[in-house]
Amino acid sequence: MKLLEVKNLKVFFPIKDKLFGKPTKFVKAVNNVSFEVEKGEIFSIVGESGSGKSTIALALMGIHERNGGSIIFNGAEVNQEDFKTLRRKIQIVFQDPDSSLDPRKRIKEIIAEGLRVHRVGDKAFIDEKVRDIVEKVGLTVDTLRKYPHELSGGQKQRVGIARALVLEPELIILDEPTASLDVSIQAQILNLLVDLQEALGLTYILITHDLKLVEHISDRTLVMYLGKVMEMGETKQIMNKPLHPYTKALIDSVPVPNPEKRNENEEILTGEIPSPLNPPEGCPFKTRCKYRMELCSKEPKSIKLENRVVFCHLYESKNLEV
Amino acid sequence: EPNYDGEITVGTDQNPTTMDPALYQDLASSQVMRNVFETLVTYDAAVKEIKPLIAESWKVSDDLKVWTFKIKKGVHFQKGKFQNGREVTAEDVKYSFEREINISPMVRLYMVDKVEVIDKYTVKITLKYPFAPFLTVLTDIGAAIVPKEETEGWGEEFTLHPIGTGPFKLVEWVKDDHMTFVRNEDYWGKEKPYLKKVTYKFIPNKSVLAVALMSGEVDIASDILDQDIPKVKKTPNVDAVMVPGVNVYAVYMNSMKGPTTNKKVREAIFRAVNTDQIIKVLFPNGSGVRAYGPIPPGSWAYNSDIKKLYPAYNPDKAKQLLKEAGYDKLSLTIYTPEDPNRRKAAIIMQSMLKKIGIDLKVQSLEWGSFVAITSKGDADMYTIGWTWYPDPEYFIFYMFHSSRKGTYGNGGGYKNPKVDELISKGESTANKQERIEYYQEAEKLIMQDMVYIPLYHKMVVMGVNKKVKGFTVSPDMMIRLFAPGTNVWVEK
Amino acid sequence: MPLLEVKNLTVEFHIPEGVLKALDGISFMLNEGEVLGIVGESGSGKSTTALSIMNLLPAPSGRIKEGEIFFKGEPLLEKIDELRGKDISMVFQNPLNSLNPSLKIGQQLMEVLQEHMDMSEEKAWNESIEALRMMGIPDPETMMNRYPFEFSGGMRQRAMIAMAMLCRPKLLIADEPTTALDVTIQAQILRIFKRLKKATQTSIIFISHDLSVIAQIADRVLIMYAGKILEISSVRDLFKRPLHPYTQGLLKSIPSFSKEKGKKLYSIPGNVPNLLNPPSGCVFHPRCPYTKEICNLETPPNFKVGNSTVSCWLFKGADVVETT
Amino acid sequence: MKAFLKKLLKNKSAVTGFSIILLNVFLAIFAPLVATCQFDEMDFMYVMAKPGEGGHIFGTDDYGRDIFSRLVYGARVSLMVGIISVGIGAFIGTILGIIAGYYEGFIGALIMRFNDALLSFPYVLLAIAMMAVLGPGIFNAMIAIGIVMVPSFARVIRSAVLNVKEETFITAAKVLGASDFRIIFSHILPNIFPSLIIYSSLNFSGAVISEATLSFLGLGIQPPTPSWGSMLSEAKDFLQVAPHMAIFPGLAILVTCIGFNLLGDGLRDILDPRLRK
Amino acid sequence: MRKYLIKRSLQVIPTLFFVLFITFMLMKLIPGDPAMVILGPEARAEDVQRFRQQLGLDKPVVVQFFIYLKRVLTGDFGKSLIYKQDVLSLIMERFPTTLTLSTLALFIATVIGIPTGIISAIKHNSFWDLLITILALIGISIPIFWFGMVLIIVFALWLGWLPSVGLGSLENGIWDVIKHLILPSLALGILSMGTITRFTRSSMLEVLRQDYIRTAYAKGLRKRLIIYRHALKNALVPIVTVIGLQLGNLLAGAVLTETVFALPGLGKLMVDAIMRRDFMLVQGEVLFVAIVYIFVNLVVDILYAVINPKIRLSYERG
Ligand SMILES: Nc1ncnc2c1ncn2[C@@H]1O[C@H](COP(=O)(O)OP(=O)(O)OP(=O)(O)O)[C@@H](O)[C@H]1O
Ligand SMILES: Nc1ncnc2c1ncn2[C@@H]1O[C@H](COP(=O)(O)OP(=O)(O)OP(=O)(O)O)[C@@H](O)[C@H]1O
Ligand SMILES: [Mg+2]
Ligand SMILES: [Mg+2]
Repeated sequence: MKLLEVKNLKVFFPIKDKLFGKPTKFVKAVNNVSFEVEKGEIFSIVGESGSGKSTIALALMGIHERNGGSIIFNGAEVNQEDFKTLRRKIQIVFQDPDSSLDPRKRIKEIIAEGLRVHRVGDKAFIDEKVRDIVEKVGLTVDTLRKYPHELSGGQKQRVGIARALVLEPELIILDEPTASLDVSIQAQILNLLVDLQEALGLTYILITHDLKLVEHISDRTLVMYLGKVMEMGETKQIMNKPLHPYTKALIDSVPVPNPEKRNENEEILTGEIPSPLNPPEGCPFKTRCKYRMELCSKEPKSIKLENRVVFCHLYESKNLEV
Repeated sequence: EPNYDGEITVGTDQNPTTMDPALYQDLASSQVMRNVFETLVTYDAAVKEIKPLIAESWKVSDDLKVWTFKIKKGVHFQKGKFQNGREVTAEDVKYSFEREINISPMVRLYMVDKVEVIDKYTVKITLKYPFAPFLTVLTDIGAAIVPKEETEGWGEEFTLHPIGTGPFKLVEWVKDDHMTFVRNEDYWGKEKPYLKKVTYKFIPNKSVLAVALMSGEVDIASDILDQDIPKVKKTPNVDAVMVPGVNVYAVYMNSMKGPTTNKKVREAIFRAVNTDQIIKVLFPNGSGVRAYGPIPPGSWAYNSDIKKLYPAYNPDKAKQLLKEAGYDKLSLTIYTPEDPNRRKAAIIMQSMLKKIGIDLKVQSLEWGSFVAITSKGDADMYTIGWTWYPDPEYFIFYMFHSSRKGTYGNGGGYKNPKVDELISKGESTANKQERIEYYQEAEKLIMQDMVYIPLYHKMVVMGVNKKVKGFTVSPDMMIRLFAPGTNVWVEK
Repeated sequence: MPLLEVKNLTVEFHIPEGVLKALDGISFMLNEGEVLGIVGESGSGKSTTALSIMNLLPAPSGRIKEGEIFFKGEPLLEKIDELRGKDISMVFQNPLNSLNPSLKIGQQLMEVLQEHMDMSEEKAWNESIEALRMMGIPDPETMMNRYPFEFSGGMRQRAMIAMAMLCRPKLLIADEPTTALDVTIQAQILRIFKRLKKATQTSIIFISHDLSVIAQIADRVLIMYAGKILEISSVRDLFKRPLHPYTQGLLKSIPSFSKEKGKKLYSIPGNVPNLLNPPSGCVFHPRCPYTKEICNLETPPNFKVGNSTVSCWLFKGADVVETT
Repeated sequence: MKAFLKKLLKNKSAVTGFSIILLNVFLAIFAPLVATCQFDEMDFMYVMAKPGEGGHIFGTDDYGRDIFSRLVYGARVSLMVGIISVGIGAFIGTILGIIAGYYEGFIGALIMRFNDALLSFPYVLLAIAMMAVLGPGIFNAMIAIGIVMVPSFARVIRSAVLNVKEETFITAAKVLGASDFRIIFSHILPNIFPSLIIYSSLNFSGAVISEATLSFLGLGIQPPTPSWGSMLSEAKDFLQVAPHMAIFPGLAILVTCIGFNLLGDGLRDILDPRLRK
Repeated sequence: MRKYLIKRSLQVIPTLFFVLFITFMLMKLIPGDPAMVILGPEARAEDVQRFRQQLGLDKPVVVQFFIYLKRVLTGDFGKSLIYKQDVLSLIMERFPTTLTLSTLALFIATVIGIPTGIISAIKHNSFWDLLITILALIGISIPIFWFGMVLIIVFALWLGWLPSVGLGSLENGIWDVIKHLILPSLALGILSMGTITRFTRSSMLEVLRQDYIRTAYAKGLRKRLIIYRHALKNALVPIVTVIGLQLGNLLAGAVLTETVFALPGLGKLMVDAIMRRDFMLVQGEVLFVAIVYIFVNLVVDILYAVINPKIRLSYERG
């Protein structure tokens, strides 16, 4: 069953040079992105830094206004005003844990806020719940009495995760949730996510740069580049056999935890990095693509290949159904 | 020895609003206008006698209704944009008076019925009814002679470009800050002003005014507060000069409603107030003298015998009177405006009345509200201050005539037919001595009715730099630099 | 002579709940042109170490209780004011809060050059653009005029790195500099680090959780846990032969390709220590699979095993290295 | 609460400030015991006596009233005026400011334009009008002073709100589903509290001094009841002759104002989690 | 921002209407018949009656209001009852003085207030902090007339360095003008200074503990740069707010200073007009002051956007 359906999502940021000027340009941070998330799956979004992943996440939360496209949650179209009613059901872990924590609140209040807002249980219940989740994300209980600035980067990140998890929403968007965590705790948290998923049927959208992680736990993956979808499909397939040149480059760049295998000087991606203000016509990746062809200045079509969607002219001939 | 190069700076705490004689309502404006404009007749600097100015002589009919003035020949207007300093004629008098009657918001010549030109230098003024103090009215700058060309030429802007027959011409007026006059070199009189230039500086705060005097920034300070007198006197080169003023400050009690309609209560209040003590506290440096009646010592109708009618301070008697009136305790409200002295007097009275069991609430108000409440007769008591021409009419009629009920002057609602009658007599008698008797008689009756507690007469205290010569402080607070008998000059 | 030497550094945070010993007598040194990786549990004191070296511990709660830091053989803290920014620079862990929200990125970059290199505005502008370009930030000319909140997470991080590298410092402390970067850009940035190290003999303290990144860049690695250094090894030794049980646990937790999906990731069992009330003896003993009695009782000294030092009773019998 | 008090007692500024205010309150309450004379008793033997003369430690005023006793009694009116009118101004101003800052759309504009309008009213006119409608009395004066303060509070608070409301943690709270009410009270208010404290404690002396002006317009407390403001204001014509008439009430206002400000500074520090000790 | 500006400009109209309406009503509400107050206690009933008629005071209040409104809309602010002059010209005569005085005072206040506030914040809870706090509070607690008098006595009377009162005249050179403005702007500035100092302190205290200040230190910037560029800029929104408020206050209400220093200013004009029930002048001036306030507040609000890019964003949204 589809939990979430995103169709042709567009989010543009106006850019102005003068205070009173009209916007001269737009950053097309998310440009025509469509995807679906099945209930109970872990859906990953990977892609270049600055490619619009966080923007998608924030648009899904109704924080950024859409410039186009539709979001369908549980079969119902979600308008900008409807987000309020979905708060309990969709939660997000912000990419930047620090600024998303109120500096004047104790950790306990921060984590408990969602429960209080939604009047879930009485005080004792909330206390219990908060303690429980805090330990599950690998923090000690005395952290609850502290203030955000007294925590380390990773601890703050876990507070953010705990805050979202404690509400047990249907869908959680995790924007690089484990970037500041050591591998052991990262594992602990991911295991927790999987446990919850299994127990409660939660659905995750996981935004991350850690492809090993993606491959490890996610069901399906969306690869983004410069506000556009490059490739989308089953994670396994993508990791084993990436179709899009960008995906390939990405997977090839993954460092290995072996000091003997340092990839010293080979640059996997060369070429001009395109400006999001002035994206190249056609395929956005063409400036850096090894397989660049004439055709690439035309907008690539969505091509479905073995359960996958890929936006690349290379596969046009193999197009089965458009 | 007088010289013609002197320049003088006069500091005054009041700010003129207009330079059009017909439109003015405030003392401050009339003060500065005197430099530019002149009237048919005027007071001397001592404000004792009325002297001819533009008029040469006058006659009055026996019924005091027809006044005929001969005006001097060779009186010239100042040069202006619309005329070149032409001679003043009877037509100008007619024009000026009619203009006043038509456009003044507060017709000072209200008693005038018509003005007729007899010949070039003679003008006949007919009044609606006999009015003895008419000459006094004519000393008012509102009755100044203005040139038609200029008033009509400038229209509303005449106030910014005033032209009269006076000794000085306005050259600069920075509103609320200063005004500069220079000598009218073409002045018509035989005697020319010694002063070449006169600057008025408007300094609203009197303490600052005193400082400005002491620091030499002004040569004459229009008003020195009592507490600043010793400092000024101690300062070399400057002096504080005092003369009795034409003013009276008092407490008016309501005779229309409330407990004060009972004469016993009024007497009790009278007797509970130690006026001497109030004067001592208010004027430790002697800038105020005790008042015994409404007519001030600066007026020619002043009666020093009125003292006897002032109930003596006697708190025990007061208590008893109150009891007789049927009050053990009494609560009254006295209204007072922001004037510190009046407020202070009220507060001291409050503490004095407390001793005989009267709880006097002091309600201080800003002027507008104060006037509104007191004129309606809504105040049990209020402090009243009154200052005008030295003619007793202006003290007796305006404060005690029953027709003045409903105005601030008679906010106590005083009504005594005998007093009314005496006032009418005073208005329609030419003989000064007779008039004095009528008004003094009225004053006596008023004091016997005990509705009005005279407190003090303020002295007019001006600060004068010693280099200023020939300057006399006038009881009406007007600063006269050039007037009959006065021509101020500055020592080099 | 080592470029940087930290001796017996103890840092405490004083909060109403008690005194939190964020660093408990750590010692290490760093040679010129060396990249020292610091890996450790989240909350173990890595950032605190970095901040102590910069002398930027948060006032009034954070205090250096004990210990010394030498830079080129001289006590560092006395003259850190002159060294900061030019000779020693730092990339902070959370880029958003560490960038001034109301200044344009360009200005935040340029001012470093203007301050330390005495550069003209124009030159600083060009250099800054170059730095951003090198970091793979698209369209650096326009990005110079944008504010931090208009940047993506990774872009902020790169701007931060660019800022720290502008003056070619002697010592660069990078606190998790690549967490928000995708792997292609990460690779590019790592190359820049290496180039910097080669070109100017810059020493780098590289704090990271990503052991793969550590493997790529570090010469030596320092493993931290609960305010203590558990192990210092060369990077090769570390990955080949992790000594401390905690290190072993960490390596085991690395997710890797080709593991079967659905299987849970390995994580070190047990709970993280509470620094307000740290475990007695060896801090890791409550979670250690090899705990012996002594672990509970006594803090292990640093044992020298080959080129590495390790603080674990398992290695009792090896040479003991003096720490003070 | 207990913990809060404990922290308060540990903070030097807060304790100093609090003691000053407490001392004032004490004086006000026990004025009849502390004062050496009746506040309206006129000692005509000693008019404008210098401090110490005739047993008047702070001297007497231009009526011969004991300044010390008047100060002690004056604390009653002045403390009340200071606290209550600032309270009114701060309360209404904060509500308006928060709403205007938080809802920038129509409501915000409406409030801020209303605010602009209020700001430009001459307060003398406002006071006279209040006097006309409500009549004299200290409470009306406090209301008038409070109302006059509203717009400036509103602007100050709004600016603080504008500053914090764009922070990510506010967005985070929204995303959790927190109502606007909750966001305002539990996230915005604590973060603008420093501005509120500072502005409130600053306005104390202004309020005390304004009371005097209003009482001259008829609105405030009427004689002979003393207030610091009116004592100061009555002294203004005697600055050269009897400076002590102004100095003592001036000091009283200043010291109390310092008290409030120190307490405010202390509170600020206590409420700042980064300064936790 | 452009949209914001247009929106704000459109809001001016209802605001002014509102101000005008309330002022009009208040002037009707307060006791004291203008005719009586203006003509003086000695006025005769007929004169009062006639005067009322001339002014249209005999008509129903609402009618009066609309008559006035119509005139204002045609740019005619009416004539002052006491000055008998065009209201606008009376205001414009005094505006330059008031403007110069206020800007000068505010300049002094800002130039001293911000640095002292900063020092106070940096040396938080030290002796210097306390000293500055007390000095600032002295500035706030001393009524202007007091401080003004002391200045006059010391500098004009005792030392004789500066003139005590009045405006200088440009004819005597610019120095004369400046000399006359020093004392009043000092007296006026000291009041605002305290507020600015205290606000700067509190605002800076918030900012100085932020992570980006740590970054600035890590970048090895000079302390001055850190404080003025990095910290102050972020602390500026509340400071600018109080500066704006002070400017408004000074422009409209420097009555006491104007009285003590005998300066022709808008504050005194307004108070006189109110006291003397010159409703034409009051209405005109309130309208003028409202425009000034609206303008100052608009500038302040735009400054917010310049200082804080996120506020800019929220304007554009809102
Ligand atoms: N200002 C502070 N006040 C109190 N405790 C603090 C403060 N800053 C850090 N701590 C505590 O000190 C310990 C070490 O923190 P530090 O930031 O150095 O950890 P870290 O190793 O950098 O962790 P991470 O990898 O999560 O960033 C943590 O337990 C943290 O809670
Ligand atoms: N508020 C904003 N105003 C203007 N531009 C913005 C804003 N937020 C993001 N952008 C731009 O939108 C693009 C996408 O940003 P986004 O944060 O979604 O990237 P991301 O994929 O999350 O990158 P990262 O992995 O680095 O976090 C970037 O070019 C960024 O500069
Ligand atoms: Mg992102
Ligand atoms: Mg850290």
